[in-house]
Formats: sequence, structure tokens, C-alpha cells
Amino acid sequence: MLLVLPVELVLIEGKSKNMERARRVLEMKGITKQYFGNTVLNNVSIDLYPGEIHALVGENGAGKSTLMNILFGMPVIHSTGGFSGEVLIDGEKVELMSPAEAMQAGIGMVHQEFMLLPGFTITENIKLNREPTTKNALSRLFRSKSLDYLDVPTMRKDARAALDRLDLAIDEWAPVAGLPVGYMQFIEIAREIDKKEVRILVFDEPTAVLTETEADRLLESLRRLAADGIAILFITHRLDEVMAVANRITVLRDGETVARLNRDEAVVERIAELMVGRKVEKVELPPRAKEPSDEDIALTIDNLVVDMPGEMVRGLSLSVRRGEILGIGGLAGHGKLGIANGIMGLYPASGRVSKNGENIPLNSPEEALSRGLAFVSEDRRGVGLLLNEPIDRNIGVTAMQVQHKFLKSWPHFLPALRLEDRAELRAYAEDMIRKLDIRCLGPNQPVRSLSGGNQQKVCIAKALALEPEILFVSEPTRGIDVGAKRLVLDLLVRLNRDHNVTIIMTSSELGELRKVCDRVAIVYRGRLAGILPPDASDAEFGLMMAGRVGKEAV
Amino acid sequence: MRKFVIGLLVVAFLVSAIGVVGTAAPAYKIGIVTGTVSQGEDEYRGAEKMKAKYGDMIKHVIYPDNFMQEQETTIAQITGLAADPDVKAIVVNQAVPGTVAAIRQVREIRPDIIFLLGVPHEDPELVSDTADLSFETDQERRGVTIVQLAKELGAEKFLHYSFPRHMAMPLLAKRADIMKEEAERLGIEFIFATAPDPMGEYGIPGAQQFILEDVPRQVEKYGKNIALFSTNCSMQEPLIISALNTGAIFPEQCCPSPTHGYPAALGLEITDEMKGNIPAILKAINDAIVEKGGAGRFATWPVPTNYLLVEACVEIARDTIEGKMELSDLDAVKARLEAAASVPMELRRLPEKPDGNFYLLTSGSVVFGRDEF
Amino acid sequence: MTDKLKQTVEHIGIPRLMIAGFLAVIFVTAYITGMSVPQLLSDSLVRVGMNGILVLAMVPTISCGVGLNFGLPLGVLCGLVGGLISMERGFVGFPGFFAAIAFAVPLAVVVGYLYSVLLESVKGQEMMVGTYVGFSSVAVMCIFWLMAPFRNPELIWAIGGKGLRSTLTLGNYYGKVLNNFAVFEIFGIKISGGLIGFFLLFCLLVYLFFRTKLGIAMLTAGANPVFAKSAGIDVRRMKSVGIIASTVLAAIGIIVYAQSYGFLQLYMAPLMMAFPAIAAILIGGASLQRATILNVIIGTVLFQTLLTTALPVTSRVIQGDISEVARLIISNGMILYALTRSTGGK
Amino acid sequence: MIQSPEQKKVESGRDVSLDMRHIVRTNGVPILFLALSITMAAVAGLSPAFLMNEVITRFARNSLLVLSLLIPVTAGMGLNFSIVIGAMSAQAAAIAVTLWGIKGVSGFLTACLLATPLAAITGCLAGLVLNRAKGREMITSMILGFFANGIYQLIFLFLVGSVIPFNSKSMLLPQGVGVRNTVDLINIAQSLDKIWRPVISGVRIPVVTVLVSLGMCVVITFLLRTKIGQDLRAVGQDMNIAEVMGIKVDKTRIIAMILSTVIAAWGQLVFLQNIGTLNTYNSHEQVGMFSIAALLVGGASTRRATIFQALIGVILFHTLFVVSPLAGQKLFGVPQIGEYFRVFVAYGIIAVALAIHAWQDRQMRKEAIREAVLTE
Repeated sequence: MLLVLPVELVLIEGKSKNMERARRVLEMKGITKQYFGNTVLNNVSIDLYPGEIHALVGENGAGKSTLMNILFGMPVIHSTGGFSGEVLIDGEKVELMSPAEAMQAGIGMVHQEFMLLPGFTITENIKLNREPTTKNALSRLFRSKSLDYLDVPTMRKDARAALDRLDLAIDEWAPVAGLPVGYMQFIEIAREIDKKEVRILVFDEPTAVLTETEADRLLESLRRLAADGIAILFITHRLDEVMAVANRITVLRDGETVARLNRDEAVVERIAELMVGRKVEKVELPPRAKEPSDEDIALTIDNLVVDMPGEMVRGLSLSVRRGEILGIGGLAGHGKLGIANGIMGLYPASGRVSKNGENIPLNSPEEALSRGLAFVSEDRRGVGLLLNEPIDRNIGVTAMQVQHKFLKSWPHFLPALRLEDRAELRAYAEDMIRKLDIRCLGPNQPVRSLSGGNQQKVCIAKALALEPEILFVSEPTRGIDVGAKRLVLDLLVRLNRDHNVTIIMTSSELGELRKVCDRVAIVYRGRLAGILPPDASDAEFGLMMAGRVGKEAV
Repeated sequence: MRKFVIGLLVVAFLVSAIGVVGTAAPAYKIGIVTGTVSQGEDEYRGAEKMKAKYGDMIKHVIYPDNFMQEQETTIAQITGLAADPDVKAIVVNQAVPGTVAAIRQVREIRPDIIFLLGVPHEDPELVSDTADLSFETDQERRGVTIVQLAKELGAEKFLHYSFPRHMAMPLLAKRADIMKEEAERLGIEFIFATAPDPMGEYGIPGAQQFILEDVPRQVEKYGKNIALFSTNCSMQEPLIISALNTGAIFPEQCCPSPTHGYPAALGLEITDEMKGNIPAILKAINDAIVEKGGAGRFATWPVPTNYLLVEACVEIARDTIEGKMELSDLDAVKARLEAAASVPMELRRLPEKPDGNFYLLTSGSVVFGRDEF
Repeated sequence: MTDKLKQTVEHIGIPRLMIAGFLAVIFVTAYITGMSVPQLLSDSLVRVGMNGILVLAMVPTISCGVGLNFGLPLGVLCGLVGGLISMERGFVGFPGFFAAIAFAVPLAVVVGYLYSVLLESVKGQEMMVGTYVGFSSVAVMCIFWLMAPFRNPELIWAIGGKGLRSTLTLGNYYGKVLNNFAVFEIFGIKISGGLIGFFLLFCLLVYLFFRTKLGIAMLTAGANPVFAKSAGIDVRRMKSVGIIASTVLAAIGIIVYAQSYGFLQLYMAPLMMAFPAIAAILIGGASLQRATILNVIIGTVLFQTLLTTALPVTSRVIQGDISEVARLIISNGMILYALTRSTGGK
Repeated sequence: MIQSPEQKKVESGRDVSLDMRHIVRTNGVPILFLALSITMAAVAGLSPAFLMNEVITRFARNSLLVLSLLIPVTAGMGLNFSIVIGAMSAQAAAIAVTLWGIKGVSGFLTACLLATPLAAITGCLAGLVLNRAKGREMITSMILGFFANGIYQLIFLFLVGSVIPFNSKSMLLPQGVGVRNTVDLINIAQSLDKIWRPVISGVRIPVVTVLVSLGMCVVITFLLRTKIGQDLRAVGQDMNIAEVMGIKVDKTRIIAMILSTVIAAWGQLVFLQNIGTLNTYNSHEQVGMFSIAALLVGGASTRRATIFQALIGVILFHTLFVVSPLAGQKLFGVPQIGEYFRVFVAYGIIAVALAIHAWQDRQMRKEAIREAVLTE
């Protein structure tokens, strides 16, 4: 996709020079934050001028959300020991202990998930809990503001004004339910700018759910708001958008500020490199007897469409070599997670998927499982585990249901009524606990009380019980500590090498993909952007994730 | 707009309802209000009998099974009868709560309708002031007669089962007090036991199960010569069964009638020729009791009270409307009652309201295995 | 070890400790006032046996994720019809009892299936809809009892000669067959091996069922529907099976109940049948998401013992009968407690 | 919901131009029951004057109770079965007024005054309980009603006369403890109805009582247009969003319960003054059941209910109640079958209405998903 820079951008750039001299509206200095001993932010600083659009970019887990949580005084920050460093607004040090205080200080936030009531009109949503009221006889009698009438004309006037500032011609009294997603985003923004005191607006990945035209309109509004003197902090993955609107760009990586660029110094390639770049400690992976090749294809995906909210797959085709570890990368929202979920029948899917030439019927987990596919879900606690059940039940249940494992052999004719073979299951679970080094009190322990890493191992054990030919693993290291991460990755490599399992591993952490995979496929907007070798340069990965190179890079 | 359309439909419906309706009539009608058979077969069948006898002259409607909660429906059923201009008299048996309210409402538009009640549940004095005529078994007298009968059957103790809701009914509470006095006078130990309320949330089964469990306990404690009595209809079957099994004495049901409790408790076979044939039913009960070894320990009235009350009320209503009698004429009332019962009856007025038409009735008893059938 | 101890305490829970304490007070009082404690215990055991299977009927619906089965009267009605057909056909004794079950179960399967189809279409409102479906089906069956073509002269009304009586005596048919089977005495406590054994047999059957492939699939579907889906389990079907199982158990439960009780109760009697069963399983420590056989046994024992002993004992001690009202408050208080406690359920 | 001229224009332009299919789809429940009522009225063959009289009396008697359900629905708490608590408060007040012998309208007003704080306190407690059972409000409020019934019995059967002083022998049981099962409310009987009750072509209209109900509609409309009303609606739509937006969700829900309970208490007093006698231990038991049935028949759902639906619901439900026993009797030829038929209809109504709504919700959600997929 080629990017056409709008003409007025030049003007904004011109302005930015002047702004250097203007007073900063926000400064966050030397912010350091630890969660349970893990440093997630290390001496991060960022500042904002009135009328500036400041882009904050970084991979998942780079620390953007934590920084914003600090700015908003979220309870989660204070309940976990606070942070060090200081926040200044208009040059004065502030201590924001709650979102309400942040709001009072003039900070507005456009939420990623819409905080809109579908049954209310646009006006009612914009003025939610800030409704202007007029007195009436009863409210005077009881001296209660609660009994004041809503001042509907003023509400509408205010809402109209806010919508006009965004150049939104929609009827302010239309109900929100049924509006296109893009409009909802604008209503969120309108609500923020309707707050008279708002001078700083934070946009947290606002375009993630928008179509291209909607995204363009949103960027347009951003510029408009900046022109009105509002300082904007713009968090996004989409580098082309950054290039289109940002005056300055701050790149976060692993909780540290790696770069701060002015618009004129920045090029997409450079930002991408800064975002993903990290010293990849290339470990020598054990060799195989026979290296996988295109001659021997295990799984063919053809024009796969998956309707997974937030991770739509829109016609993806891909071939997986037998015996390889294939990585699937890409930015959040581009559909990399939808692939495995679609093939495994968890979300509505269409297209053609075949294993060894045999067609796999879609939309049925049972069909996929019984054909030697297995899946370790990214949603460990939601999809992957029965939290209140013991380890052995978690490990065995899928294999039991799909392959009649761990069951007594009687009655032959009615497998549904065969009893569970406790001894066999227990023995298997104990074996797995030993092999995967699951730290627990025994196979009877409910998995809820296990640590994240051990829970993940239970998930993998569950998939292994199926003895799969092809294993899908999504976000295998999400939310587990560093030591456990390595163990999990090692485990996957061992499975691949020792048991010849073909692994398709989806991850938001490019680093780990590059560490263990034979090839890394990058997904962009629901389609395959290209496949790179793990040792391709940071810039190549960055560009491909930003959708800046065509297909067939390999 | 949408509201308008619905509103229009409602109006259209009410208008159409007016068009649909239209009734032709005989000279006058009598309304009868009873419960369903599951509440008590006697009064329902009494109404059926009257319906069979007088045909269209009788309008029979039902109050709800859970009449305690659905007063409004009872009221609507009664006022519904009164809405028919041909209805000149309404018989309510049993007169469950809500009847007084209904009568008051009807009086405002139809002061001409006479109300005849059987077994009123509400305050007797209140009922006496409202209804034109009421029948109730003479609870105070029965307080004496039942205990005397028990003594006659060999009782040394007298066990009285009830529960808060019934003891909140003044007549029943008073009767219990009288029973106690009479028992003490006769040298019988009076025992008051609490049972679960069958109208409570565990319902009739819970109450019945309690009786089945409690009677053996009591008999073990007090011996076989104990007379059992309960204020609640649904407890009669388990009481009779337990009395038969333990050898206790059962002098009378709450609502005295051969068909109340006995047929179900004894698993009586009702052949075609027995249907509605009281003497035949009495004989069959007698045979069953004797066979099970209960001779001389079980008794009841020879007539199904509620059954005959419906008949008596209808006849009294007819004769009153046709000017053949006065409701305040105790002898005339008694004559019609005895005609319906075909056994002698004793009748008196409620002592608290000597000038009202609240009549209290008593009948002699028949003892199974002793009397001739 | 401390974990185990903590778990045990958690398992017992405050409400159960309270009720157990209350029961202890009652038994001590009974002893002091000279009541026969073994007799009270015997009565309580009978109650446990007769109510147990109805309580057990709650387990499948809770396990498959539908929640408490407020539609229990549906199964009860099936059981009553089965019991009636057996009587109409003149079966006596154990054959009568088993014939009743044999007639009732297929009916319950059909009714349970239809009920599950209905509940599937009202997801999220299962308990409310269940309550009212139960209520209205009782009324429909009232009409059925009046019109049904039963001819057995022992079943019909005395004066009218048609329609079924509201209370049918089972004495000549299969009344007390279980209760009188294998009766023995320990320490003066009369125990009916037949009745208690039958209840425990069903506990065992249900326990084993939840150890089969199907049962585990159902548990999984109830515990985490998304997990179940990802494990290739048809969640809808599991709910169906759970509701059918519950309905069948209710049908068998009412037959056991009736034979012990000695009567079949028709008309409005089944209306409130669900409530004591629900109270019992909640008192036993079950939540809206999870119920075990142990919950059933503990709950039934505590609740039924409370019902059986509280009234006769307290009415000895205090004049009047506050115990009847106290029972109302305690049992509803327990359900309320459970509803306000269990978290996470949506 | 507040409507602006534009909104109406949009509606009339789009889908209300007598599009019968749309009307049937969105009002399936009331139309079903309207059809049922007409059929049954035709079968029952009641006199129109009687039917009108009966329906108007019942409308006057019950509409306030049904209206009391609206606010909790608006606040997203579903159908409030615990209005029986309000009814109990009202009965306590009615008993007190009878005891003190305050007659006529002043007696009625005294009872209202007395019932209000009682209902407010109990309603607040109910709100606290329901806040701990979010998502299960309906079944919880139902059990709460049963529970409160136990407390009520404890007070009036055992404490009155023993712990609570009570000096009227005629209202107490013979043994001096506990209130009798029927209390004659002669002092306040029909006090409101009697003020002005003209007869128009055979139909007696208790004008003042009807006006009270309509007045309550105005009050509710007023409330919903105030700041607190807006909060209630916001909480009703999505508790989490409301919380994030700084609305005190728990407090708002408690206010909803207090309002509902207080209105229910007044409603029960209107009901009792019309009936004229009080069934001490049972009058309140079915209040929640029947009011809810009426509201559902009017087309309300557990998530959305309007004043109009409440009023239409009262009329339809009670028409059905008046005609169904007779219709059943005529249809089956046996009076008691008619009665069971009526019970079936009463309970069945709620089951069917809940089922239809749940089904409609699912259909709507499915459509929303389909649309979302299409726009992609």
C-alpha cells in the first residue's frame, strides 16, 4: 500500500518548530514501574505540547498501556505499589490517584472498547453523567440535584457543537445502536472533547476496528483537534498513520524509550526497525535428519476466511511444510490469531484446509481434532483450561472425548457410557508432569492454583495427549514469567525435533518467533503479507508488518 | 403511532365484545360458587346435583384452588354471577376469604340478591352482618360432642392437630379451647399438636407426611386409646390410615361427611351403582373398617355436610325468592335442611348474633362396626 | 496438610455448621424432654430416602450449566402418570413399583427433551422460564386428572364416579414396598435397607455416570462451554442430556417418594415440589454452577432431618409453633444466601 | 425514552407507517393476548357492562402495583418479585390504621404516610441484597419475597400481642397473640373509590382511583426525565459503562428498589381499600406474580418496559382473567376445568412471554451479527 501524504502536513510540521517554544502541557519524567518485581517501564519520559500530535508506538508488551494507566491514575497502578518518576501538567507536579482526578486535570481518553450505551441517543451518550439540568419545583423542595430536569436543549446544543468540531453531520438524536463502528469511535471522541476542561486527549489504537475510509476520517479529525490546540497522544500499531499525522514519535520497546523522532527525521522503515529490533540471541537449534521442504507439505490453507471479532482473516492462503515450526506474526488485529481458531472450528470459517491432501471440514472442532490437529489456545484461562478441575482431567478430557482414550473398554457398543480409566489417566498425567516439568502438588491439584507457566504446560500436555501430527500454538508465552517462557519454547522445539510434530506457532513477540521458527509468516489485514526467514533483518520484518512490502518475499 | 394502533385494537375488541354477548333467560337463576374437587368433592358434587336437577336455572362457578392468595378471582367470580340480572340468589360453599368483600361489592349494585353461605372462613360476626344466611357446623357444640363421642368410643386422651393459620381463625381456635375444657371435665387428657401448614410452601404432601410420622410417635407415647382430630381437610386421609394402623380412635373429621377422607384412605372401590349413593358408600366404608379391625373406633356423620348444604341452600333460596319462607324462620330453614339430609339435624343461631341468620348445625354420628348400615 | 484442613473447613461451610449445630441442639432437647431420639432418627432417615432422588435430580442440570431445575414438576408429573398407569393396570408390590418406573421413564425422556428444546431457546432465562413452565404444566395436568380415562374404581371420586381423586392410596398397590424391604435395627434406629439402599444406588449410578465419557463431557460443557467446544463436545446436546436426566430422576424420585408416603398426590400438590429439593442441595453446599453427590447427601440429610425433628421437638418446648415459621425463614434464607454468595455466574 | 420531534419523524418515515409486520413483530405478546382475550370473551358470553365494570375496577385496583415494576426494569434489575415486601409494608400500615380507628380518606392517607418509610427501609434492604446477586435479580427477588413472608408471619403471628403491644381484642386471636386471619378494613374500605364514582351507561368508574394511577404515570415520567432517571437508564443498559462513567451503580440500584417498593406499598393500599378486607397472611403473596404477568402481557420484557405497556397489560391481563374461567367452563363444559384452565393461562402467560422475549432477543442478536458480517 502506498501512502499519500496530505499537503497540510507540511504546515503542521512548520508549526511544530514553533511549539518547541510553547509551554508543555504534559510531562512524564523518568517513569519506572515494577509489577511483582518485573520491571515493565524503565525511566520512560514523554512530553506533549498544545496542538501537537505525539505518536507512541511499540509492540505488544512494550509498556504503552502501563504508561497510560499511570497517566490516568488507574487503581491497578496504586494497588501494585505505585511508580517512581513524576507527572507534570502545565509545569506543575500532580499526583493522579484516580481516573476522576485525571479527568479533572484535563486528560481525556478515547477508549479502545467503546464505552457507549447502545440504547441511548448520541447526545445522551456524549453527555453521560455530565448532563446539564434545570431546577423544578420538586428538586427545589427536596434540594436534590438528582431530581432536576435534564436540560435536553442544552444537551443537544453541546452535543451538536462537539459533533461539528469533528465535522460529523449525523443527527445528534439518533440512537447509537445500529450505527457503524466508525461513528461510535467518533462519538467517543465527541464525548471527550465536549468536556470543556480537556486539553490532553489520549487515543488508544483508535483505528484498530475501523475501515480504511473511516480511519482516514479519524486522522482528519485528529488534525482538526490539534489545530484547536488540544494536545494529542496517539497510540497505534499502524506506522502509515503515524507518518500521516504525528508531529513527534516516541518508540517504546521492552519498557524503555528507544527513540524520539521528529516527523521530518522519521521514515517508516526506521520506526519499524526500532519497534521490533532487539538482539536476537540466536540459539543453535538441534538439527534434523531431514530438513522440511516444499516437497513435503503437511497442511494447505486455501483462501481461509474467519469471522473472529477483532482478528478477522480475509482470504489467507498458506502451505505448511511437514516437520517445520512455522511462525505466524503480525500486529494485533490483523488476523494472525484467527487462523488457528478458524481451522480448529472455534469461530465461523470458510475456505479450504487440507491435511496430506485430505480435506478438513471446517466449523467443527471434532473433525479437526480427530484428524490429528491440536490447538493450544491463546486464551489459556478462558478456552484452554477447566480452572476448577484437576490437572489430570484437564490433560485427558479432550483425548477422551475425541479419541476414546483413558476409558475402560466396556461396553464396546456404547462408548458414551464407558467409564473413565482413572489409573491410566493418572499415570499419563504423572508422566506428563514429569516430562514437562509441571510444578504441582500432584495430578489432583486444580489448575486454577498453578502459575501461568505451569498452566501453559498443562495446555500443551492436553494437546499432546491427542498425539497430534500438527500442533497449533497461539501466544505460548503470553502472561508467563521469563524463566517459564524459555522452558515453554524449549519444549516446543523438543516436540518438533523428537516427535516430529509440525508446529504452527502464532505470537505477538516477533523475537520468540525468530528464535525457534524455521520460517515466519507475516499476516497483514487478514491476508498473508509474506514469509521471511527468521534471520531476516529487523527492517524487513517491520516493513512487512506495516504492510509496506508485497507478497512473496521468500 | 404504534401505541395508537394497539389502543385502537383494544377499543375495537371491547366494542366487539359488546356485540358478541347476549343472553336469553328463564324466570330467575341461582348462582353456586364452589371449589374444585381437589379442594373437596362434596360441595362440588352438590352443585352438580343441583345443576342436574334444575338445569339452566343454576349457574355454577369455581373459586381458585389457592383461594388464600387469589381473593380477587373469588370476588370476580361472585360479582360475575351478580352481573347477570336474572340471578336472584348466590350460594357460596365453602365461603372462602373474599366472600365478604364480594358481597359488599355486589350489594352496591344489586341489593336484591340474597347470599347463602356454607362454611364461611371469615369472622362469623362479620359474615353474619354481611350475608343473608350462613350455615356452619356448630363448632362450639362439636367441641363438646366430638370429645363426648371420643369418650364413648373409649378414648383416654384426645389429640388435636392444627397450625398457626387455622388457629388464626377465631371459630377453630375457640373450638379447640372448648374441646380442652370438655376433655378435662370428662377426665381425658387433651394434647395440642402443631402440624405444618398445608398451604405453606411445602404444601399438602409435607403436612400429610408429618401426620403419618407423628401419629405412631404419639400413639407410642400415649397408648392406643387416643382420639385423633385435625382441623385441616387434607390431613384426614393420613389421619384415618394412621389411626387404622396404630389402633387409635377417630371420632370425626374436620368437615363431617362419609365421603371426606374415608374413601381415599381406605382405597374404596367406587362401582357404578355406588356413585353418589351415600348409604351404599357408608356400607362399603363400614365393611372396609371392620375388615381392617377398626370396628367401634371410627365414626362420622351419616351425611356429607357440604354436599347437603348446597342442596339445602338452593332449596331455601328458591322458596325465599318465591315467597314461600323467610330466611329468619329457623324452623323453615331446619325443615329444608333435614329434607336434604334425610336425617334429623340440630340447628341454632350464632350466640354472638342472636338476631342474625348465621345458623349452626349438628347431626348425630354413626359409628362404624357398631351401627347398622 | 494445612491446605487439606482449610479445604475441609471450606467444604463444610458456615451455613452447614450452623444447621448441624441447630440439629444438635434439637436432639439434645429431644433427649431431655424424653422424646425417643432413635425414633426421630428413624423418621429422618425415611425422609432422606424418600426425598433424596428428587434432590439428586438437581445434579445433572447444575452440572451441564443450566442451573437449578425449577421445572422439576415436569418430571414429577411424568412420575405420577407412570404411577397411575401402573395402578390402573393393577400391578401390585414390587412389580407395581417397577412398572410405575418403567411407564414413567420413557415419558420423562420425551418431556425432558421437549423441555430442553424450550430452554435452549430461552438461554439466560432458564430458571425463570422453568419455574413457570412447571407451574403451568401442573395446571394442565389438573385438567388431565379430571378428564383422564382411568377406570379403576379405586382411583375415582366417590360421589361423582369420574375423575381421579386428589389423594390416591397406594396401600393395596406398591405402597411402602421399598420401606418394608430389608428393614433392620441398629441402636433402636429402624433403618429401611430398601429405601436407603435405593437412594444410595441412585447416588452411585449418578456418580458413575459422571465418570463415563458422556458424563465427563457434560461436566466439561457445564464448567466451561468454550473449552468444551474446543474439545469437540456438542454443548447443546449435553444440556439436553442433562435436562433429560434431571427429568427422569424427578420422575423416579416422585415414585419413590409416593411409595414411602403411601399416597399419590395429584392436582396442585406437585406445584412447589422443586423448592424443597433446591433448598436441600443448596444447603448441601452446591452452587449454581457445581453440585456433587456429596452435596446431595449432606443437604438432604441436614434439611430433611431439620424438617422432621424441628417441629415435634420445638412444639414440646414452646407453646405455639414458631418452628413452622422458623423453618420458612431458614429454608428460604438458605436459598437466598446461596444466590447472593455464588459469584462469577452470569 | 425521551423523544424529540426528529426521532418521531425518523420512526414514522421508516418503519411505523402502518407496517403491520413490524407491529406484529415488535408487539407479538400483547397482540397474542388481545386475540386470546377476544376469542375467550366471545366464548364466555359475559355481559359487556359487567366486563367493562370488572375491567375498570381491576384497572383501578392493580395498575399502581404494575407501575411499581417499571423502575427496576429501567435500572436493568429485571422484574421485581420483591414488591411483595412493599405490599407487606402496606398491610402493616393498614392494620395500624384499623387499630387506631382513623376513618375514611384521612385513614387512607395516614396509612400511605405510615407505609412509605416502612417500604423505603425494606426496599433499601432488598436493594442491598440484590446488589449482591447481580445478573440473578429476578430469582433472587422471588426468594427474597418468600423469605420476607416468613419474617412477616413471625411478626404478625407471634410478636404482635406478645412483644409488640396491641390493644384491640377484636383483631387478635382468642389467645391474645397474633392477628386474626381476616381484618375488616371497614375504616378505609373504598375510601378512595367512593369520593366520586359516576355511573356511565351501567359502568361505574372510580374516578379518583383512576386519577391516582394516572398521576403515578406522570410522576414516573417526571422521574425518568430527571438526572436520577437518566442514571437509572444508564445503569440499566450497562452497569460497567455506567460505573466507568462515574455513576454510582449500587446506589442507583438501591434507589430503584426503594422507589419500586414504595410505589408497590401505595399500590397495595389502593388494592386493599378497594377490596375492603385484608387477608392478613395471604393478601400479599401473589401480588408480585400477577403484577408481573400483567406487565409481560402488555408487551414489556425483562429489559424494557414502558408506562403504556403497563397500562395496556393491566387491561389485557385482567380481561383475560375475567373471561378465561367462564370461557374454559364453556369450552370444556365442566366448571372446574375452566378454573384449571385459568390457572394454566395465568402461569403460562409468564412462561410464554418470557420465552417469546428471550427468543426475540436472540433473533435480534443474530441479526446484529449478520449485519456486522455483511458490513465487513
